[in-house]
Amino acid sequence: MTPRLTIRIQSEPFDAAAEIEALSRLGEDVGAVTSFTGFCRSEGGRLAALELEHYPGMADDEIGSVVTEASTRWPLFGVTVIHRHGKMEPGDGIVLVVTASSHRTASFDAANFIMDYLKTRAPFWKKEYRADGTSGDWVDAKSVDDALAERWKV
Amino acid sequence: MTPRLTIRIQSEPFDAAAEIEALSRLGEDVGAVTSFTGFCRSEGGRLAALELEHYPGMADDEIGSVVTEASTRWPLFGVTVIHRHGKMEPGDGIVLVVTASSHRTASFDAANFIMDYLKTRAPFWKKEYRADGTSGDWVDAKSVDDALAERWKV
Amino acid sequence: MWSISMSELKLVYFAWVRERVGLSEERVSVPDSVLTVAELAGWLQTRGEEYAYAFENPAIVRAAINRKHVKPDASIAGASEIAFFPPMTGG
Amino acid sequence: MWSISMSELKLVYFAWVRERVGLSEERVSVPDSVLTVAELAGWLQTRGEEYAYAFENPAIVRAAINRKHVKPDASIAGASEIAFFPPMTGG
Repeated sequence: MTPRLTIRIQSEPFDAAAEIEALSRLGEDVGAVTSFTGFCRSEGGRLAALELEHYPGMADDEIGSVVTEASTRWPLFGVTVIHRHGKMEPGDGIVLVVTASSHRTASFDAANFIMDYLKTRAPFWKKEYRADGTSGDWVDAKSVDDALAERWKV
Repeated sequence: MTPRLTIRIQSEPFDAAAEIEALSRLGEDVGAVTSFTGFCRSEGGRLAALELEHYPGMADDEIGSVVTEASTRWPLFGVTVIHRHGKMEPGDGIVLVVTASSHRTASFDAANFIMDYLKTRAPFWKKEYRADGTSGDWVDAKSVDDALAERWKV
Repeated sequence: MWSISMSELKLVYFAWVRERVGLSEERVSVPDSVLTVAELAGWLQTRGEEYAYAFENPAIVRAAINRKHVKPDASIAGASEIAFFPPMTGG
Repeated sequence: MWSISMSELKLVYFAWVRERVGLSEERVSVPDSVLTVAELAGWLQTRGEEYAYAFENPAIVRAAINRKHVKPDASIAGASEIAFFPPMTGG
């Protein structure tokens, strides 16, 4: 099968429900749809906002590669990845990954794999804006994210 | 934190979008929401419907145990599990699992764990109704499901 | 005076175990010599063709006592409801 | 006649590398003796305080050539756009 692959890099909010619904309707043999939504957090009230900077062009290419790789590794009917850039407040969705397959493990593993690789390969950077009004720091990359991405190596 | 745990065993369809939205709004530190929806499949046109039989009371207890266990293992703001019984046609949702956490891996792993345990412990059985009108067989349990549940043992 | 002591139990059946037995539930008086779930399945097999068919491969029939999963060697002492069913296929 | 041959490159910077350099992009003429990404970062460090600050810990600055991730020992031959940025924190 040729999976339906949708990748969008945008500043606008996304409609997770509509994206999940669209992949759920890719035919009568879709048996499993997994979705992951990542949100901007306040970190216990410490943060007022996050600003996401990205590398246009390269962001699309990198997400495109990881989605293509996922559709090679697992039998998928469709994958949707939306990653936002710009300023976001706590509760705003930052990233959405949706995968549809006949089988549970394929849809789960593909979504998990895509998120692990996005974290370490997609050129996005988060800057913090503190609730006290001061300008914040750039969020540090976590070494645990590299470890999570490593687990998919064959 | 005391997580919001919601378990429903019902014959009515569920609204995955509304359930995901509800868990996404459990506060400004929800950073990750994972959802899994399992659907009735036609298996390439072979099946007209599935009928899900369940053991009332025990189904609630078993799903309750696995959800409680998940909320002990991972820091979660909320978990919603809905499992339907009765007759379903291809495209109809059978099961929904939604988990909300501050962190991606907690929400992913908890949802995956819950599905693995549901498959092997929740007292539900699927009967097939074939597209040719004949009455079908009971779906066989897969040994792979036992193996998937085993991987969470400590 | 009865020479064999009996205890009454509620049995419930699901999926193809239910279809083969032909009942979804029943109350039975079980001889006190039947101590475990496996022995109960063996005793049920002697009750007729439909039971013999339902329990023909006892290794694949699962059981629950008072709505909790149990192994074949579990004691049935104190049980009020015992369920027999095939491996589960929900989710 | 020039004694040092130069090639022109577009450099782009992101996140705190961009803030420290004070530019989001620039065109630079790089001496032909600069062969790898690591050598390019080293050469940039000599161009002023802001560059020295941006590349003070070259081990944590990542690079891409023509929008593909590369290691520090990657050759810059044929590159038209080279990006420098911190480890990514998207998703």
